[in-house]
Amino acid sequence: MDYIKKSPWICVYNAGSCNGCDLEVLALLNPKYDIERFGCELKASPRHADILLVTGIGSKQNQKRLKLVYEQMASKKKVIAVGSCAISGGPFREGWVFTEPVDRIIPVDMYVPGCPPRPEAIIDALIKVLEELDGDKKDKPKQTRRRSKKAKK
Amino acid sequence: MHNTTLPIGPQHPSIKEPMCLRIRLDGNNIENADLRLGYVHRGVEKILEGKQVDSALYVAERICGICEVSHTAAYLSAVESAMNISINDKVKYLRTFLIELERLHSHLMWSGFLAHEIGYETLFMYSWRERERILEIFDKYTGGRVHHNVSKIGSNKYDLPENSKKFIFDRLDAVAKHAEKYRREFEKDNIIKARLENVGVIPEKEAKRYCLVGPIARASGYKVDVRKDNPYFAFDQVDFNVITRNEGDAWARTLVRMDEIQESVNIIKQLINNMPNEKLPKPELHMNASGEAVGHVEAPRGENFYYVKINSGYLERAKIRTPTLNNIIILEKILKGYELGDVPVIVGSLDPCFGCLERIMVAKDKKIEEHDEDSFRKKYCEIQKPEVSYD
Amino acid sequence: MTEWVFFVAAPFIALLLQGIRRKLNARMQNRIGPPVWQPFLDVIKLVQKGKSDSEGNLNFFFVIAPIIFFITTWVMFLFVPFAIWSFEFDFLLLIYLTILSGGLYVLAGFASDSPLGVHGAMREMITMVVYETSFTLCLFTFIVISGTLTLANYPPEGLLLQAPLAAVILYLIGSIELKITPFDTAEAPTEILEGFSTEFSGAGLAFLELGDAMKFLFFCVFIPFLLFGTGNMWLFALLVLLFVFIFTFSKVTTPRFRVDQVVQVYFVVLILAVINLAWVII
Amino acid sequence: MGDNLNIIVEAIASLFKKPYTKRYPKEKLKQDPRTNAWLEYYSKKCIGCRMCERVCPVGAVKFIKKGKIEFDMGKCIRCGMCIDNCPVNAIGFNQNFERASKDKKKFIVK
Ligand code: SF4
Ligand code: SF4
Ligand code: SF4
Ligand code: SF4
Ligand code: SF4
Ligand code: SF4
Ligand code: SF4
Ligand code: SF4
Repeated sequence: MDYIKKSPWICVYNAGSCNGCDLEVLALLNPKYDIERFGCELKASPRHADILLVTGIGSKQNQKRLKLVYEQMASKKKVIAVGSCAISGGPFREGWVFTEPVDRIIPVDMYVPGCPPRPEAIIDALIKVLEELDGDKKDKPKQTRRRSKKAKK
Repeated sequence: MHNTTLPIGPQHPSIKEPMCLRIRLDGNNIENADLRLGYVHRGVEKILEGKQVDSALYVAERICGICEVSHTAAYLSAVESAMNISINDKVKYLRTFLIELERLHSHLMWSGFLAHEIGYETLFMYSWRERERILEIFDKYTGGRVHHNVSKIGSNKYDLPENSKKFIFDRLDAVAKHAEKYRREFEKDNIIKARLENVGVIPEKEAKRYCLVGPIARASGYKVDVRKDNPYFAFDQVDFNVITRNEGDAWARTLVRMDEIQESVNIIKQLINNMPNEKLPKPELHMNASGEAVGHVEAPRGENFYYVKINSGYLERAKIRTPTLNNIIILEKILKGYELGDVPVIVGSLDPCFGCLERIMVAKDKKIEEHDEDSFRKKYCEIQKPEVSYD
Repeated sequence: MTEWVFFVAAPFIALLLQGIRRKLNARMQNRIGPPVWQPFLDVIKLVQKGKSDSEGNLNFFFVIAPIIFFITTWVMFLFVPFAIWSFEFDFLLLIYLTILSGGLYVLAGFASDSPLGVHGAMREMITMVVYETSFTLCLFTFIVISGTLTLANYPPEGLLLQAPLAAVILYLIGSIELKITPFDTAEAPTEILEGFSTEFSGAGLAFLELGDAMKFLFFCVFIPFLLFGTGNMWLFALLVLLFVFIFTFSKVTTPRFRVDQVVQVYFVVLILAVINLAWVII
Repeated sequence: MGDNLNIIVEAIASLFKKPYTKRYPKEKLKQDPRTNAWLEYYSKKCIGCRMCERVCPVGAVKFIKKGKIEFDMGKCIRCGMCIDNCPVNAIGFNQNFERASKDKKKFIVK
């Protein structure tokens, strides 16, 4: 039994968004949506967090920091890309600052489309990502196999 | 005690967006502050260039998720005066209605943030609950909680939904009632006063010298408000006061914003009561228009200014000057001499948000990187962009 | 027998109280809040969690400080409210232990070697000087009144009537020890992230959380124990719950002071403690 | 003191009130008809005028041929320009927002 399912602590990283998505993530805390009823807590330090919510385009300036934040999180971690910006660059895709979407910087486990996604949609994504945790165990042997193949090469 | 340099941000709970504030501390006192920005730079002006005017509206809206209506409104007033389009009263009223709703949601959100910054979780929760009520109105009218996508050049996509007057008034009354309570809490509570009073003082002279705008200027006794000075849309047809205070500290900024909530509620009520009975013009694409103009509106944080140049239906240049850009400059100056514990209060009371602000990215810190324009261009502007596709 | 049951169950009771506290907190903020057993799940999850890819500082104190912190807080229940293991001068040992638990915060902060952690520790140190002194003075008052240095001999009817001022002092000391607003400056998440716990993750964080919960329970037990005694067990349990409510309520309805203001407040407390002691002696 | 009891009173009162929270996954929230959550494309109606591709501010529309257009909802910003400018109403919005997915390809509406 994975207890992350019961107490997922989240951490938000704004990698160059318009605030829309950040506000909707923060709106999860307010009495209307209150994700604390799932045991979620918004943590300031990435070392405490289990789930990283990334918003924004992941611009050049942010990439190093974003990787650092991801690395600081202790293992069994999940990343959710929130909003069109984080999925594909959204409206800022044509700008010269956008180089690659967030999932090329750090591995992303769940995408929430929308600009911004409604808080309910983010809760939905959270639930889906937690459901996936059980599936992870089955995947594990595959990963080791892949790694050993690489080692042979 | 020894000197320490404390990095605040870019990922920090008291600042809703990434900025990096490096604070040199002498013991607990701030000796120097150094602001590094550029974390949410997205090159918006460049993206706007070459866009079709009708479509560009939606990108302009996404410059910011907090005062998105101000951005669309400023963009629209610039574009409409460039193309000589006159809008009817109904559209004016509806836009004014949105602008004021946005001021409500922004100020409520902000008061929650300030409360959170001084450790007052409950007030944060209550303020955000009230903000939810405003978002419900937005949701009902536009279908979007944050980005609304209802404005069109020369028109508006939707009329108010039928029988929504009671729905809106109920929520406004609740918000006004609660906001008044929280205002009194900010005004009277001793601990809040101990935290906010005489912190981050900006005298009126400084406010004028630094060209501050919005509630921050008004809290220093400098009466600037585009709504009164240069009425746009329906602001010449409604009755409201410009709120000013003379203290110039974080506490005055709080109270100015809390008072503006009541004013906004009044304005919205007047607007709904006097809503003209005209028909909305049918929106159309503007493929041949040309022109050049400026537009400005009073966003929740101050004057938002747009310059656009349109060439046969496409934007040739758009220049945006947003309130935070004016207001943030004073931050480093007023931080000096206060304590570390005051940083969130001072930063918070200026209400900076960088969505719109960040349009140039030159990191000035010597140790990290230094760019003149050429090397900057070489490093950041000639990135080979990979083609993004899913397959 | 009861003593031992209580001692062994103390961590569980502490976590349950945290759950109740969070639930109350949420309900006062007009929302549903987590289930009451949420802290248990949190702790289990933290223990389950693996390592992070970029480990922070891994020096000896960083690993050991949270564990000692937890053990210290647990050992305090050996003496209060039921003396399991009683000897001469155990009152003094208790004072020492509470101060040690504060000191371990500081150690944890310095060991984490991040400027935020260090700053949190520094704040804790500044305030500790003042409040631990007044706490010690306050306890000396009780020692003087009861005339005993052994907790087992502590009068079961409590000493509120002899030293009413101590109630105020103990409450204020309790709220700063437990990092309850308005005095939670050392942990202020908006100023210095999470203070000294910023760099911890996994099991270390779990021990810090557990220790915090234990400390909370300890003060909720200790204050009624000193003031009202354990004469009537039902009344005592009720008083413990009352203190849980009071502390939660204080957290809900107050913002936080700045460091210098906290120190000012606790100077007043220090003076009160001195007056209290002097009054009792004279 | 009398004036700043507001929060205390409200906190105590909230203890006995029903929480403001909507228990989302359990009780489905009713979406407003104006909510823009997901695009629908009725390929039979489409006349292939390419207007949608032209007006989309973010380039989320990929016109392949008449009756075969891909709308990439991972790029789309729900602005509604394509819907407003389609001459035959071949595109529309629905209110289904529960679309989070691990697979980006699921975001392409055909
Ligand atoms: S997806 Fe939309 S709302 Fe979210 S950050 Fe991007 S532009 Fe803003
Ligand atoms: S501010 Fe200058 S550099 Fe930045 S996007 Fe606009 S034009 Fe380009
Ligand atoms: S636009 Fe800038 S330079 Fe010109 S008056 Fe205003 S603040 Fe001063
Ligand atoms: S260079 Fe740009 S930011 Fe600086 S004053 Fe001129 S317009 Fe403003
Ligand atoms: S000042 Fe700029 S970033 Fe801040 S809310 Fe307004 S538009 Fe957004
Ligand atoms: S060189 Fe770079 S910064 Fe300058 S206008 Fe071009 S894209 Fe913008
Ligand atoms: S809704 Fe807007 S962004 Fe989405 S496909 Fe249509 S035009 Fe493009
Ligand atoms: S605008 Fe409508 S009719 Fe024209 S191609 Fe697009 S979907 Fe088809």
